[in-house]
Amino acid sequence: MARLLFFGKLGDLAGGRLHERVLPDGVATVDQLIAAITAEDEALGEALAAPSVRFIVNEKMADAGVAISDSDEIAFLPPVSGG
Amino acid sequence: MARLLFFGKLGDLAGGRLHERVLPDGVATVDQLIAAITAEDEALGEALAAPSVRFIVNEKMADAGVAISDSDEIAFLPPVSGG
Amino acid sequence: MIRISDRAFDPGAELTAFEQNAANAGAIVSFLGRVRGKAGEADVSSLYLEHYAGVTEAMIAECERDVFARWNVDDVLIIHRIGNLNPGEPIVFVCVSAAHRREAFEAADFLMDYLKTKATFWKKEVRDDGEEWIEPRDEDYKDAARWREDE
Amino acid sequence: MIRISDRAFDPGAELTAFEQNAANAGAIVSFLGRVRGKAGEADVSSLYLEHYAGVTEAMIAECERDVFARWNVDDVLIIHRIGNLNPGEPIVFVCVSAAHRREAFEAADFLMDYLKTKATFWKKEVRDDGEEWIEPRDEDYKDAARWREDE
Repeated sequence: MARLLFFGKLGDLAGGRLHERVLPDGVATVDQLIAAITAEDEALGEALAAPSVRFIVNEKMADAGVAISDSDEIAFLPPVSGG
Repeated sequence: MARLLFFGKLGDLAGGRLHERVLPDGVATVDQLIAAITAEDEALGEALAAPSVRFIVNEKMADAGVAISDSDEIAFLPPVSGG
Repeated sequence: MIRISDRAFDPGAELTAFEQNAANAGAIVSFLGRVRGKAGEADVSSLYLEHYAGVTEAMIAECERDVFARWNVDDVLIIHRIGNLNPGEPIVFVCVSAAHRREAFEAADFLMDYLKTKATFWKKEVRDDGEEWIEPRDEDYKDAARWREDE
Repeated sequence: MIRISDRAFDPGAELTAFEQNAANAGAIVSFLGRVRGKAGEADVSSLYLEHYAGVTEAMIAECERDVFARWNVDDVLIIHRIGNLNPGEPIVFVCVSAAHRREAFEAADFLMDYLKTKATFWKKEVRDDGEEWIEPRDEDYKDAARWREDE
Protein backbone atom coordinates (compact mmCIF):
# COMPACT_ATOMS: atom_id res chain seq x y z
CA MET A 1 0.00 0.00 0.00
CA ALA A 2 1.10 3.58 -0.64
CA ARG A 3 1.64 5.88 2.34
CA LEU A 4 -0.01 9.25 1.75
CA LEU A 5 1.00 12.06 4.15
CA PHE A 6 -0.96 15.28 4.50
CA PHE A 7 0.56 18.10 6.57
CA GLY A 8 -0.85 21.26 8.12
CA LYS A 9 -4.27 22.31 6.85
CA LEU A 10 -4.20 19.41 4.36
CA GLY A 11 -4.13 16.95 7.27
CA ASP A 12 -7.24 18.61 8.72
CA LEU A 13 -9.01 18.39 5.35
CA ALA A 14 -7.97 14.76 4.82
CA GLY A 15 -9.15 13.79 8.30
CA GLY A 16 -5.68 12.65 9.38
CA ARG A 17 -2.04 12.97 8.44
CA LEU A 18 -1.36 9.40 7.34
CA HIS A 19 -3.54 7.42 4.92
CA GLU A 20 -2.31 3.98 3.90
CA ARG A 21 -4.12 2.82 0.82
CA VAL A 22 -3.86 1.03 -2.51
CA LEU A 23 -3.54 3.61 -5.29
CA PRO A 24 -6.74 3.75 -7.42
CA ASP A 25 -6.62 1.98 -10.80
CA GLY A 26 -4.88 4.04 -13.46
CA VAL A 27 -3.01 6.28 -10.99
CA ALA A 28 0.69 6.34 -11.94
CA THR A 29 1.69 9.96 -11.15
CA VAL A 30 1.08 12.52 -8.40
CA ASP A 31 -1.12 14.51 -10.81
CA GLN A 32 -3.29 11.47 -11.43
CA LEU A 33 -3.49 10.77 -7.69
CA ILE A 34 -4.76 14.31 -7.06
CA ALA A 35 -7.38 13.86 -9.81
CA ALA A 36 -8.53 10.57 -8.24
CA ILE A 37 -8.73 12.17 -4.78
CA THR A 38 -10.70 15.11 -6.22
CA ALA A 39 -13.28 12.64 -7.56
CA GLU A 40 -13.65 11.26 -4.00
CA ASP A 41 -13.37 14.54 -2.04
CA GLU A 42 -13.54 17.76 -4.00
CA ALA A 43 -12.46 20.10 -1.17
CA LEU A 44 -9.35 18.03 -0.42
CA GLY A 45 -8.54 17.57 -4.11
CA GLU A 46 -8.71 21.29 -4.80
CA ALA A 47 -6.51 22.04 -1.79
CA LEU A 48 -3.92 19.49 -3.03
CA ALA A 49 -3.95 21.09 -6.50
CA ALA A 50 -3.13 24.59 -5.19
CA PRO A 51 0.10 25.96 -6.72
CA SER A 52 1.58 26.49 -3.25
CA VAL A 53 1.42 22.77 -2.41
CA ARG A 54 4.68 20.87 -2.86
CA PHE A 55 5.25 17.12 -3.10
CA ILE A 56 7.81 14.86 -1.52
CA VAL A 57 7.99 11.30 -2.86
CA ASN A 58 10.11 8.84 -0.87
CA GLU A 59 11.66 11.72 1.07
CA LYS A 60 12.73 13.65 -2.06
CA MET A 61 11.18 16.80 -3.51
CA ALA A 62 9.19 15.81 -6.62
CA ASP A 63 7.03 17.46 -9.26
CA ALA A 64 3.46 16.52 -10.07
CA GLY A 65 4.49 14.39 -13.04
CA VAL A 66 6.68 12.01 -11.05
CA ALA A 67 5.80 8.30 -11.25
CA ILE A 68 4.36 6.71 -8.11
CA SER A 69 3.38 3.19 -7.09
CA ASP A 70 1.94 1.30 -4.14
CA SER A 71 5.38 1.01 -2.53
CA ASP A 72 5.88 4.78 -2.30
CA GLU A 73 5.48 7.39 0.42
CA ILE A 74 3.84 10.47 -1.07
CA ALA A 75 3.68 13.64 1.05
CA PHE A 76 1.63 16.78 0.34
CA LEU A 77 3.11 19.96 1.86
CA PRO A 78 1.20 23.24 2.16
CA PRO A 79 3.23 26.44 2.79
CA VAL A 80 5.48 25.89 5.79
CA SER A 81 5.54 27.98 8.96
CA GLY A 82 8.32 27.14 11.36
CA GLY A 83 10.24 29.25 13.86
CA MET B 1 43.30 70.64 42.40
CA ALA B 2 42.50 69.38 38.92
CA ARG B 3 41.79 65.67 38.45
CA LEU B 4 43.68 64.29 35.47
CA LEU B 5 42.60 60.85 34.23
CA PHE B 6 44.68 58.74 31.86
CA PHE B 7 43.12 55.59 30.39
CA GLY B 8 44.50 52.54 28.64
CA LYS B 9 48.10 52.86 27.46
CA LEU B 10 48.15 56.50 28.61
CA GLY B 11 47.62 55.33 32.19
CA ASP B 12 50.64 53.04 31.88
CA LEU B 13 52.75 55.91 30.49
CA ALA B 14 51.55 58.31 33.19
CA GLY B 15 52.30 55.79 35.93
CA GLY B 16 48.69 55.67 37.11
CA ARG B 17 45.18 56.53 35.97
CA LEU B 18 44.44 59.39 38.38
CA HIS B 19 46.71 62.35 39.03
CA GLU B 20 45.41 65.12 41.29
CA ARG B 21 47.47 68.24 40.87
CA VAL B 22 47.45 71.98 40.63
CA LEU B 23 47.58 73.02 36.95
CA PRO B 24 50.99 74.54 36.06
CA ASP B 25 51.15 78.34 35.78
CA GLY B 26 49.83 79.65 32.48
CA VAL B 27 47.82 76.47 31.68
CA ALA B 28 44.26 77.47 30.78
CA THR B 29 43.36 74.97 28.01
CA VAL B 30 43.82 71.24 27.32
CA ASP B 31 46.37 72.11 24.61
CA GLN B 32 48.44 74.10 27.10
CA LEU B 33 48.20 71.28 29.64
CA ILE B 34 49.59 68.82 27.09
CA ALA B 35 52.44 71.24 26.32
CA ALA B 36 53.23 71.56 30.04
CA ILE B 37 53.17 67.77 30.50
CA THR B 38 55.44 67.35 27.46
CA ALA B 39 58.00 69.62 29.14
CA GLU B 40 57.92 67.28 32.18
CA ASP B 41 57.63 63.93 30.39
CA GLU B 42 58.19 63.91 26.65
CA ALA B 43 56.93 60.35 26.02
CA LEU B 44 53.66 60.97 27.85
CA GLY B 45 53.23 64.41 26.26
CA GLU B 46 53.67 63.03 22.74
CA ALA B 47 51.21 60.22 23.43
CA LEU B 48 48.63 62.75 24.69
CA ALA B 49 49.10 64.87 21.55
CA ALA B 50 48.34 61.96 19.17
CA PRO B 51 45.39 62.73 16.87
CA SER B 52 43.57 59.60 18.06
CA VAL B 53 43.45 60.83 21.67
CA ARG B 54 40.16 62.40 22.73
CA PHE B 55 39.42 64.62 25.74
CA ILE B 56 36.59 64.61 28.22
CA VAL B 57 36.34 67.62 30.53
CA ASN B 58 33.89 67.34 33.42
CA GLU B 59 32.32 64.26 31.81
CA LYS B 60 31.69 65.98 28.44
CA MET B 61 33.57 65.46 25.18
CA ALA B 62 35.78 68.50 24.63
CA ASP B 63 38.30 69.74 22.08
CA ALA B 64 41.88 70.71 22.82
CA GLY B 65 41.03 74.42 23.00
CA VAL B 66 38.53 74.10 25.81
CA ALA B 67 39.21 76.19 28.94
CA ILE B 68 40.22 74.24 32.07
CA SER B 69 40.88 75.18 35.68
CA ASP B 70 41.88 73.57 38.97
CA SER B 71 38.29 72.59 39.71
CA ASP B 72 37.98 70.43 36.56
CA GLU B 73 38.27 66.73 35.79
CA ILE B 74 40.23 66.28 32.57
CA ALA B 75 40.34 62.81 30.98
CA PHE B 76 42.62 61.65 28.17
CA LEU B 77 41.17 58.77 26.11
CA PRO B 78 43.23 56.69 23.67
CA PRO B 79 41.32 54.59 21.06
CA VAL B 80 38.74 52.46 22.86
CA SER B 81 38.48 48.68 22.71
CA GLY B 82 35.42 47.24 24.39
CA GLY B 83 33.37 44.16 23.69
CA MET C 1 23.30 19.83 16.23
CA ILE C 2 19.61 19.62 15.45
CA ARG C 3 16.97 18.69 18.00
CA ILE C 4 13.27 18.56 17.17
CA SER C 5 11.20 17.59 20.18
CA ASP C 6 7.72 17.75 21.67
CA ARG C 7 9.23 18.50 25.08
CA ALA C 8 9.72 21.99 26.52
CA PHE C 9 13.32 23.22 26.80
CA ASP C 10 15.17 25.86 28.80
CA PRO C 11 17.03 28.33 26.53
CA GLY C 12 19.30 29.60 29.32
CA ALA C 13 20.45 26.08 30.18
CA GLU C 14 20.93 25.30 26.48
CA LEU C 15 23.08 28.42 26.04
CA THR C 16 25.20 27.40 29.03
CA ALA C 17 25.75 23.91 27.60
CA PHE C 18 26.48 25.27 24.12
CA GLU C 19 28.90 27.81 25.52
CA GLN C 20 30.80 25.17 27.48
CA ASN C 21 31.20 23.02 24.37
CA ALA C 22 32.36 25.97 22.27
CA ALA C 23 35.32 26.69 24.52
CA ASN C 24 37.46 28.45 21.92
CA ALA C 25 34.86 30.64 20.21
CA GLY C 26 35.07 34.38 20.86
CA ALA C 27 31.51 35.11 19.72
CA ILE C 28 28.19 33.35 20.30
CA VAL C 29 24.91 34.64 18.88
CA SER C 30 21.61 33.13 19.96
CA PHE C 31 18.07 33.60 18.76
CA LEU C 32 15.06 32.60 20.82
CA GLY C 33 11.58 32.57 19.30
CA ARG C 34 8.58 32.23 21.60
CA VAL C 35 4.83 31.82 21.25
CA ARG C 36 3.22 35.25 21.20
CA GLY C 37 0.09 35.74 23.28
CA LYS C 38 -1.55 38.00 20.70
CA ALA C 39 -2.23 37.60 16.96
CA GLY C 40 -3.43 41.02 15.88
CA GLU C 41 -6.31 41.74 18.23
CA ALA C 42 -7.03 38.10 19.08
CA ASP C 43 -5.71 36.23 22.11
CA VAL C 44 -3.71 33.09 21.32
CA SER C 45 -4.55 30.24 23.68
CA SER C 46 -2.10 27.73 22.19
CA LEU C 47 0.00 26.81 19.19
CA TYR C 48 0.21 23.37 17.57
CA LEU C 49 3.32 22.52 15.55
CA GLU C 50 3.98 19.50 13.36
CA HIS C 51 6.84 18.41 11.12
CA TYR C 52 7.72 15.67 8.63
CA ALA C 53 9.74 13.36 10.89
CA GLY C 54 13.06 12.40 9.32
CA VAL C 55 12.66 14.64 6.29
CA THR C 56 12.55 17.91 8.25
CA GLU C 57 15.69 16.94 10.17
CA ALA C 58 17.53 15.94 6.96
CA MET C 59 16.64 19.23 5.25
CA ILE C 60 17.79 21.28 8.22
CA ALA C 61 21.02 19.28 8.32
CA GLU C 62 21.61 20.28 4.71
CA CYS C 63 21.00 23.94 5.59
CA GLU C 64 23.47 23.54 8.45
CA ARG C 65 26.07 22.22 5.99
CA ASP C 66 25.45 25.32 3.83
CA VAL C 67 26.14 27.48 6.87
CA PHE C 68 29.48 25.77 7.52
CA ALA C 69 30.40 26.17 3.84
CA ARG C 70 29.47 29.84 3.73
CA TRP C 71 30.63 31.23 7.07
CA ASN C 72 33.62 30.54 9.24
CA VAL C 73 31.58 29.29 12.20
CA ASP C 74 32.65 26.79 14.83
CA ASP C 75 29.39 25.23 15.95
CA VAL C 76 25.63 25.42 15.42
CA LEU C 77 22.73 24.37 17.64
CA ILE C 78 19.13 24.28 16.42
CA ILE C 79 16.31 23.32 18.77
CA HIS C 80 12.74 23.36 17.43
CA ARG C 81 9.56 22.46 19.26
CA ILE C 82 6.68 20.44 17.87
CA GLY C 83 3.36 19.55 19.58
CA ASN C 84 1.22 21.85 21.71
CA LEU C 85 2.74 25.05 23.07
CA ASN C 86 1.42 27.77 25.37
CA PRO C 87 1.97 31.52 24.97
CA GLY C 88 5.43 32.51 26.18
CA GLU C 89 6.90 29.04 25.58
CA PRO C 90 10.10 28.75 23.53
CA ILE C 91 9.48 27.46 19.97
CA VAL C 92 12.92 27.76 18.45
CA PHE C 93 16.43 28.38 19.72
CA VAL C 94 19.43 28.83 17.46
CA CYS C 95 23.01 29.28 18.68
CA VAL C 96 26.05 29.94 16.51
CA SER C 97 29.63 30.20 17.72
CA ALA C 98 32.46 31.72 15.70
CA ALA C 99 35.81 33.42 16.13
CA HIS C 100 34.29 36.81 15.19
CA ARG C 101 30.87 38.29 15.71
CA ARG C 102 29.91 39.19 12.11
CA GLU C 103 29.95 35.55 11.06
CA ALA C 104 27.97 34.45 14.11
CA PHE C 105 25.32 37.14 13.54
CA GLU C 106 24.93 36.40 9.84
CA ALA C 107 24.76 32.64 10.23
CA ALA C 108 22.14 32.86 13.01
CA ASP C 109 20.09 35.31 10.94
CA PHE C 110 20.33 33.03 7.88
CA LEU C 111 19.31 29.94 9.87
CA MET C 112 16.26 31.75 11.25
CA ASP C 113 15.19 32.82 7.76
CA TYR C 114 15.51 29.20 6.68
CA LEU C 115 13.50 27.92 9.63
CA LYS C 116 10.78 30.54 9.05
CA THR C 117 10.32 30.09 5.30
CA LYS C 118 11.79 26.75 4.20
CA ALA C 119 11.96 24.22 7.02
CA THR C 120 9.01 21.81 6.87
CA PHE C 121 7.10 22.78 9.98
CA TRP C 122 3.42 23.68 10.09
CA LYS C 123 1.92 25.72 12.85
CA LYS C 124 -1.69 26.21 13.84
CA GLU C 125 -2.77 29.07 16.08
CA VAL C 126 -5.65 28.33 18.44
CA ARG C 127 -7.22 31.71 19.20
CA ASP C 128 -10.32 33.07 20.87
CA ASP C 129 -11.65 33.83 17.35
CA GLY C 130 -10.90 30.37 15.90
CA GLU C 131 -8.05 28.21 14.61
CA GLU C 132 -5.72 29.02 11.73
CA TRP C 133 -2.78 27.36 10.00
CA ILE C 134 -0.14 30.08 9.74
CA GLU C 135 1.87 30.94 6.63
CA PRO C 136 5.04 33.05 6.52
CA ARG C 137 4.53 36.82 6.39
CA ASP C 138 5.66 38.72 3.26
CA GLU C 139 8.41 40.13 5.48
CA ASP C 140 9.68 36.60 6.16
CA TYR C 141 10.01 35.86 2.43
CA LYS C 142 11.77 39.20 1.90
CA ASP C 143 14.20 38.42 4.72
CA ALA C 144 14.94 35.00 3.25
CA ALA C 145 15.53 36.50 -0.22
CA ARG C 146 18.40 38.64 1.13
CA TRP C 147 20.71 35.65 1.16
CA ARG C 148 20.04 34.77 -2.48
CA GLU C 149 21.01 38.27 -3.63
CA ASP C 150 24.21 38.00 -1.62
CA GLU C 151 25.49 35.03 -3.55
CA MET D 1 19.61 47.82 31.61
CA ILE D 2 23.36 48.37 31.76
CA ARG D 3 25.67 46.55 34.14
CA ILE D 4 29.42 47.10 34.19
CA SER D 5 31.11 44.95 36.78
CA ASP D 6 34.41 43.39 37.79
CA ARG D 7 32.60 40.20 38.77
CA ALA D 8 32.17 37.17 36.50
CA PHE D 9 28.63 36.50 35.24
CA ASP D 10 26.74 33.51 33.83
CA PRO D 11 25.26 34.25 30.37
CA GLY D 12 22.79 31.34 30.51
CA ALA D 13 21.36 32.54 33.83
CA GLU D 14 21.22 36.10 32.53
CA LEU D 15 19.31 34.95 29.43
CA THR D 16 16.84 33.08 31.64
CA ALA D 17 16.25 36.17 33.80
CA PHE D 18 15.96 38.44 30.76
CA GLU D 19 13.55 36.04 29.09
CA GLN D 20 11.30 35.89 32.16
CA ASN D 21 11.11 39.69 32.33
CA ALA D 22 10.34 39.98 28.61
CA ALA D 23 7.21 37.87 28.87
CA ASN D 24 5.46 39.27 25.80
CA ALA D 25 8.33 39.42 23.33
CA GLY D 26 8.29 36.90 20.48
CA ALA D 27 11.98 37.28 19.62
CA ILE D 28 15.13 37.52 21.75
CA VAL D 29 18.61 37.87 20.26
CA SER D 30 21.67 37.57 22.44
CA PHE D 31 25.34 38.13 21.79
CA LEU D 32 28.06 36.74 24.01
CA GLY D 33 31.67 37.84 23.59
CA ARG D 34 34.40 35.91 25.38
CA VAL D 35 38.12 36.18 25.91
CA ARG D 36 39.94 34.32 23.15
CA GLY D 37 42.85 32.11 24.14
CA LYS D 38 44.87 33.04 21.05
CA ALA D 39 45.89 36.37 19.51
CA GLY D 40 47.39 35.42 16.17
CA GLU D 41 50.06 32.88 17.08
CA ALA D 42 50.47 34.01 20.68
CA ASP D 43 48.74 32.51 23.71
CA VAL D 44 46.68 34.96 25.73
CA SER D 45 47.08 34.40 29.46
CA SER D 46 44.67 37.14 30.56
CA LEU D 47 42.84 40.28 29.58
CA TYR D 48 42.61 43.47 31.64
CA LEU D 49 39.68 45.82 30.99
CA GLU D 50 39.10 49.29 32.35
CA HIS D 51 36.41 51.93 31.83
CA TYR D 52 35.66 55.54 32.78
CA ALA D 53 33.29 54.96 35.70
CA GLY D 54 30.09 56.99 35.36
CA VAL D 55 30.94 58.38 31.93
CA THR D 56 31.03 54.99 30.18
CA GLU D 57 27.64 54.04 31.68
CA ALA D 58 26.11 57.39 30.68
CA MET D 59 27.34 57.08 27.08
CA ILE D 60 26.01 53.53 26.76
CA ALA D 61 22.69 54.69 28.21
CA GLU D 62 22.54 57.27 25.41
CA CYS D 63 23.23 54.54 22.83
CA GLU D 64 20.47 52.46 24.41
CA ARG D 65 18.06 55.41 23.99
CA ASP D 66 19.07 55.57 20.31
CA VAL D 67 18.20 51.89 19.96
CA PHE D 68 14.73 52.44 21.40
CA ALA D 69 14.21 55.42 19.07
CA ARG D 70 15.36 53.51 16.00
CA TRP D 71 13.92 50.01 16.43
CA ASN D 72 10.71 48.70 17.84
CA VAL D 73 12.35 46.73 20.65
CA ASP D 74 10.88 45.86 24.03
CA ASP D 75 13.91 45.56 26.26
CA VAL D 76 17.70 45.69 26.20
CA LEU D 77 20.30 44.21 28.55
CA ILE D 78 24.00 45.07 28.35
CA ILE D 79 26.51 43.42 30.67
CA HIS D 80 30.20 44.33 30.30
CA ARG D 81 33.11 43.08 32.36
CA ILE D 82 36.00 45.14 33.63
CA GLY D 83 39.04 43.96 35.60
CA ASN D 84 41.10 40.83 34.99
CA LEU D 85 39.63 38.06 32.81
CA ASN D 86 40.86 34.61 31.84
CA PRO D 87 40.58 33.01 28.39
CA GLY D 88 37.06 31.67 27.83
CA GLU D 89 35.46 34.09 30.30
CA PRO D 90 32.49 36.18 29.16
CA ILE D 91 33.40 39.83 28.48
CA VAL D 92 30.16 41.17 27.10
CA PHE D 93 26.57 39.96 26.86
CA VAL D 94 23.84 41.82 25.01
CA CYS D 95 20.19 40.75 24.91
CA VAL D 96 17.43 42.43 22.90
CA SER D 97 13.77 41.46 22.94
CA ALA D 98 11.25 42.55 20.31
CA ALA D 99 7.99 41.45 18.75
CA HIS D 100 9.78 40.38 15.56
CA ARG D 101 13.22 38.97 14.91
CA ARG D 102 14.58 41.50 12.39
CA GLU D 103 14.45 44.31 14.92
CA ALA D 104 16.04 42.19 17.64
CA PHE D 105 18.88 41.10 15.32
CA GLU D 106 19.61 44.61 14.05
CA ALA D 107 19.51 46.25 17.47
CA ALA D 108 21.85 43.63 18.99
CA ASP D 109 24.24 43.97 16.05
CA PHE D 110 24.18 47.79 16.38
CA LEU D 111 24.82 47.67 20.14
CA MET D 112 27.80 45.37 19.64
CA ASP D 113 29.29 47.71 17.02
CA TYR D 114 28.86 50.55 19.50
CA LEU D 115 30.50 48.60 22.31
CA LYS D 116 33.41 47.57 20.08
CA THR D 117 34.24 50.96 18.56
CA LYS D 118 32.69 53.74 20.66
CA ALA D 119 32.09 52.68 24.25
CA THR D 120 34.89 53.91 26.52
CA PHE D 121 36.53 50.65 27.51
CA TRP D 122 40.22 49.86 27.18
CA LYS D 123 41.55 46.36 27.05
CA LYS D 124 45.06 45.03 27.51
CA GLU D 125 46.06 41.58 26.34
CA VAL D 126 48.61 39.79 28.49
CA ARG D 127 50.29 37.26 26.18
CA ASP D 128 53.26 34.95 26.20
CA ASP D 129 54.98 37.46 23.85
CA GLY D 130 54.20 40.55 25.99
CA GLU D 131 51.39 42.96 26.86
CA GLU D 132 49.42 45.11 24.42
CA TRP D 133 46.60 47.63 24.65
CA ILE D 134 44.16 46.57 21.93
CA GLU D 135 42.54 48.89 19.39
CA PRO D 136 39.51 48.09 17.21
CA ARG D 137 40.22 46.17 13.98
CA ASP D 138 39.55 47.91 10.64
CA GLU D 139 36.66 45.47 10.31
CA ASP D 140 35.13 46.80 13.54
CA TYR D 141 35.17 50.38 12.21
CA LYS D 142 33.64 49.18 8.91
CA ASP D 143 30.90 47.34 10.79
CA ALA D 144 30.12 50.42 12.86
CA ALA D 145 29.99 52.62 9.74
CA ARG D 146 27.13 50.50 8.29
CA TRP D 147 24.64 52.18 10.63
CA ARG D 148 25.63 55.68 9.56
CA GLU D 149 25.02 54.89 5.88
CA ASP D 150 21.63 53.48 6.77
CA GLU D 151 20.30 56.73 8.16
